Amino acid sequence: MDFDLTEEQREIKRVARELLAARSPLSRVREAAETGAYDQALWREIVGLGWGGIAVSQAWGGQGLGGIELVVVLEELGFACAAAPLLSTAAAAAAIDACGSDAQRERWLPGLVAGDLRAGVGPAALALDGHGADVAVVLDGEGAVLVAAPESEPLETIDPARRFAALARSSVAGGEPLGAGAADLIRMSIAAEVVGLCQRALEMTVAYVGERRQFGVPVGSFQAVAHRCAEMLLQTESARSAAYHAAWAAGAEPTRLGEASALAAAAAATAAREVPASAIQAHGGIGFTWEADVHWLYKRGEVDRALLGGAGAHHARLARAAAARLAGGSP
Amino acid sequence: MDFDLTEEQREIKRVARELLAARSPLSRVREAAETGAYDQALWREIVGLGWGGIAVSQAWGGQGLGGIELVVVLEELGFACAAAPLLSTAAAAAAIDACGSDAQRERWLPGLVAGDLRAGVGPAALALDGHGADVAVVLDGEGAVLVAAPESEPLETIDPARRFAALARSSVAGGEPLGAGAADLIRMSIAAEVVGLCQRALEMTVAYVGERRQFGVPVGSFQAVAHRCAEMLLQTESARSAAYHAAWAAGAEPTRLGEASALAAAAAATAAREVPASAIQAHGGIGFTWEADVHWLYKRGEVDRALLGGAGAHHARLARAAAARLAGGSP
Amino acid sequence: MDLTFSESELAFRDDLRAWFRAHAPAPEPQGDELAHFCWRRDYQRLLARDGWAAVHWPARYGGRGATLTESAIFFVELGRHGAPMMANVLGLLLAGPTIMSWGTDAQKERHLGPILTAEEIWCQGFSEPDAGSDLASLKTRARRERGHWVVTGQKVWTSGAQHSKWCMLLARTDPDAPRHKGLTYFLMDMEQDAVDVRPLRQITGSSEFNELFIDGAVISDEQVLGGVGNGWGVALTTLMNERAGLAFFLQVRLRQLLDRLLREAADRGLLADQAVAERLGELHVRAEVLRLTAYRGLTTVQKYGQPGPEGSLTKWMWSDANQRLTQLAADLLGPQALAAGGSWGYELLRARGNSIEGGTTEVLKNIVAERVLGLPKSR
Amino acid sequence: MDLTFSESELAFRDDLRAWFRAHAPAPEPQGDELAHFCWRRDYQRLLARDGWAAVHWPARYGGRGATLTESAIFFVELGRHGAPMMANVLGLLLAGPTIMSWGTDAQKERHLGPILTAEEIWCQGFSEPDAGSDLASLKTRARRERGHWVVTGQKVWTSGAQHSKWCMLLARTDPDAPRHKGLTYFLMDMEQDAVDVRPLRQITGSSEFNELFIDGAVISDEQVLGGVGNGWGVALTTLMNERAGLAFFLQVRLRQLLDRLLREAADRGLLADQAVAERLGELHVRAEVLRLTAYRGLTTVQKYGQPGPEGSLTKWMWSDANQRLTQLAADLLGPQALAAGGSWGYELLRARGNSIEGGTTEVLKNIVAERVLGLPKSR
Repeated sequence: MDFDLTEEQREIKRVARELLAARSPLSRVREAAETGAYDQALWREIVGLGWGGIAVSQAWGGQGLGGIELVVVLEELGFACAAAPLLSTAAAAAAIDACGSDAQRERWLPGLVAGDLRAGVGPAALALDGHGADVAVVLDGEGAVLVAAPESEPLETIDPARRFAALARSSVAGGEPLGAGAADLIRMSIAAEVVGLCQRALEMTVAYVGERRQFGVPVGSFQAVAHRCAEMLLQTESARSAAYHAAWAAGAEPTRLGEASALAAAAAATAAREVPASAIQAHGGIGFTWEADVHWLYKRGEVDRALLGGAGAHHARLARAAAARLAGGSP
Repeated sequence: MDFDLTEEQREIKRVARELLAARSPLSRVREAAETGAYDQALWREIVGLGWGGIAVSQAWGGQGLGGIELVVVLEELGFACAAAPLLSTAAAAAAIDACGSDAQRERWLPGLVAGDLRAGVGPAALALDGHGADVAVVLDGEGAVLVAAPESEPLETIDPARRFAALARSSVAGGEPLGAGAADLIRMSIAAEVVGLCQRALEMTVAYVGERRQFGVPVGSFQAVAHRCAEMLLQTESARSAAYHAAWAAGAEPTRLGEASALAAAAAATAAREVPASAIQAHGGIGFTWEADVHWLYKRGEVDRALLGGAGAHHARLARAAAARLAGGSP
Repeated sequence: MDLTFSESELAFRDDLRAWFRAHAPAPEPQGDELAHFCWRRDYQRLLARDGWAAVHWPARYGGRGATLTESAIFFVELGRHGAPMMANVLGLLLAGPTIMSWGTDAQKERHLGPILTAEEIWCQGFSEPDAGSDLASLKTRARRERGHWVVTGQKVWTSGAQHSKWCMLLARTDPDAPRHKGLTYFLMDMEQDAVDVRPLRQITGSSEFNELFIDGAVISDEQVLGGVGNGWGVALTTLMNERAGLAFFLQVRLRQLLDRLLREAADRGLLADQAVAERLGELHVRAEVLRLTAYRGLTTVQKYGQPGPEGSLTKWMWSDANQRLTQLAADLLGPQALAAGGSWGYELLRARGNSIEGGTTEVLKNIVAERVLGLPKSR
Repeated sequence: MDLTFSESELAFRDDLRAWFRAHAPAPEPQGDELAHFCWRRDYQRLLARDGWAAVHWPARYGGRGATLTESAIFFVELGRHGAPMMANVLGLLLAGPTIMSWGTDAQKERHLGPILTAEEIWCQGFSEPDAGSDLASLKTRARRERGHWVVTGQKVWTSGAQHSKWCMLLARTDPDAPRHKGLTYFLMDMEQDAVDVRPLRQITGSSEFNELFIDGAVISDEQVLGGVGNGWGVALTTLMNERAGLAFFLQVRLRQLLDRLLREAADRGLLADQAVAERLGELHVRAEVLRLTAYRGLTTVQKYGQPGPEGSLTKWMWSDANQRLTQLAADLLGPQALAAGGSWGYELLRARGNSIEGGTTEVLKNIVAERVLGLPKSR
């Protein structure tokens, strides 16, 4: 029993944190949002580091690492709230590697890992990076479908630092089923980004309320604010426990990934909304301004929640699965 | 537009408050709970004041007052958390008067008002004062059924200051339907008791946290405690707005009583749980003791919530009614 | 207790409804801020022409001497008919009544007319960057120079400043006086170079609010309201002024948004899902309880001259409900509710400000605890 | 990251499971308090006989020198097999380890054995009526008289005192020293007339806790633990002692209760209702997240020697989840869950104490804010 990152995983996390802090401060995110385009220099650098293929077998050009390394990198992507198509690329690649056929792997993985091909992920109506994608892994109920070159309409969302599309139903109907594991890996990846978003919201808030003074004292010394921060920590750590657990299951206990991923999705969908909303509230009027940059976290959180399909469906699925297991007599 | 009690109604409230404060302090409630019997002296006094027939026509021995007076008296019953079968008697009598046939009125009302007959109210599985009752008004979905001398099993609940019974299905099946208005009046009556319970929980808490000191200051000066009290007020006033509105509709706009009563039930079911639970929490360890008497409010609140049928069903009913109205084109 | 309107209130409402039916507002312009402002200003002019812009003002100033209930009816109907809030809402609700209370005859003569007709828009210069909820600590200075007042300082959260001719400005005229003393209330002309209005972009992308940089703005003695050094008292009049009407407007807007969500959810067949029905119903209860509580508050003010406990709760109820409603829409309607430029996406983001603007929920809870419940001042 | 148990952990668990299967606990006695205590005491004796009562104690004192993970496994399996928490839990988890840390050889020799076998039950005399969370302000006095210590004062929330032979007593020996100084940690014999145990009845009707009125109790020098005036340091050892195991017991009990509710809801066909399924699933997520977070905390303590942020959260998560769970049962099961003497009704009431006992949720949030997040001390 060891519920902790290895030294190598910590190192990956540290490198990602530092690189993204240097190359993708929130001012860059804002710039990307205002221009409506990803930060291409950042993306080239990320491709160069091989993060898109972090969980892809070396045979297909990936780094041959596992779900935990994928989650760690995506958590840092979320922490930076970076404007780059990493979530879609890395999640799609991991899903194709784990659940695709050899033909599919050969067709898509080397190009995705090298940054030559572009992937979309998400429900058909809200496919992250789905417009003009070479391939999309489309969430459909509890399963996922691989769609080559989907027809799509671009979709601008309240999170202008990312690109979305609505995929044509006809395209999706013609896709190749990948099995439930693919959907699980994608939800786990989104949940990982949410953990990072929430961590960032928490850290920005703690820093702000420790410094900002009203009525002659730091606002963080007001119990209502302090308790709000404690609740943000609780939500963030809850989402983290569930996301790391799913990452472990992805590698070590694939039969448990389905529930683990639903758990991670449910915890993340809750935190994705509440933690950034709390960050805005704790910042007061400042938090409601464009320049304060807290809102990028809220916007991404709300859209990630939608990508995950909300919390309710996962809750219901988990309850029914647990009841079925109990009826089956297993403990 | 005048959303306020009349001077006469205020006077009724004042009298009820004073009488119950004198005759039924919480120490008496505790005594009744410990002996498992109602306070008969109190009940005789209440009967003498005619509260059981407050909303019953004078023709049947009642006071000929309306829903508002009924709500006002039951609110005070809740405030005192009194151990007397007033809620069942007054609610059943009001329901029979409003929705019964003349034969039913003649058969039951004079006896109920005089305290010679006993009434049960509630769902069949949890009928307040249903054991040995001469007549019961049984909530059944959105309707209500009048059952003479129901067969029953006594049921002890977590609220030992009141008596309950499970009524035999066969008895209820043989009952006479009273129409939806009867159920609405009964839920409105329960909601009124809840408003009083919550008001008491709030006042006890405010008094306690203003006095009790920790770390050298009154605990009410901690923002977490102060904000909890503010939330208790919000819930209490919400339940009160909805209950008074239902009381007004009962007299002035009977066609609106169905929704008004569902609204009152939903707001009361929420407050009935949250406000007394908050009172215990704000009292700290003391609040968890038998002697502190806060728990009587929580116990009655949870059981009242069950009598009301919880909050969820009312929420769903209200949403569907609102959607249907919108589909019908009315504003 | 009588929750129906009186004959005269019904007559007032019927007249108003007839007027609104005859003057259906143009569709709300999307995106373009100036177009949006013009839409609001033009509609106010129409209201003013027929005596509806400030129903709560006395008839001699162009109002109708409406009661509080009638005033509430006005805002309910305004919202219900999809009409825009008046462009000069701060002039009508705050500046006008404050001038009526404290102004000289000349000031009343000069200002009230153009407020009513939206000829001159007003903004409120109270808040400062370092004095959020703590007005007594504000720093903007007004110095006496050659027979005028010369003002230097910074204001923030000034809504509508870019369109305003006048600003209700609170500034410190005596730096040596204790905090609440030494403040003066000025009517500052915004049309001078020394006043720099910089839009404060919000998370929605639009700029309802501004920062005001004031560097040597000149104000004459005629533009002092209520006397030098008396600013705190005059400001209280502004702060205490009747905003209950606004609460009715917001409450109706909430109801309309909820009705829209109910319709869209029903159209998609979502109400068959018990979880969806319960969540929508929970919001319906919040909206109804808010409406009822607002009317209770109105009765209390009308009968007893001051708000009861319920008066402190409606802003908090509204912001909470509106935030939940817009989030529920995101959950139920999916991508459509998250689209940029769509109204649900805008409402979702805009709602985050509800619990901050006009008193944060935390401050409101403090106020409820201290002033309504009488708890010791919280630490 | 490896969330499976190691070979040796699995072997430990399998041995333990075999033992529990061979020693199925008698059904839990209902209602009668003394019978309930005897049930717990007898089961502890059985555990002790076979070396399972204190797996975390060193082998030389009758334990197994178990790792933290093994200790967690012990509590998980204890809960899972429906076995009672050991009657002498405070002796095993708190008094024993504190005596091991600070005691003389004679004290260890005297006390550890009877703790293990439940021959002598222990209680904890820290809390006082006027010093809730503020231990440094406690008032119970121990005076030197004729070669003994004579103690006078009052303690509260003393669980199990009615069954206890010994009390971990914190008392002030030097009233002139600053608050944290001048305290001494005593092992007080409860069997003397000067110690009056009065049961404190709880809202459930039962009396887990007591008040302790101490009026001239005599304590010898041999019963001072860790030296006169050193009580604060010794008490910290008690307070800091490993209670993580207990968290696993509580977490398993929560899981069991939830599984029971899931079964009963499924039996009634309630899971077809989406609103019910969502509410149950929300609790499932809380229970699972608690379990995972507890294991994360265990890893942190094992690897870094001190708890990480997640360690501060589990008690709070548990109390919140348990309160919601018992309320959900009341909503779903109706009258059955509200019956007096029924287990759901008891759990519903008992759960109200969860957010108060062992640190109120408010105090836990303060601790998280100050010690984990480093925010300024809250006001």
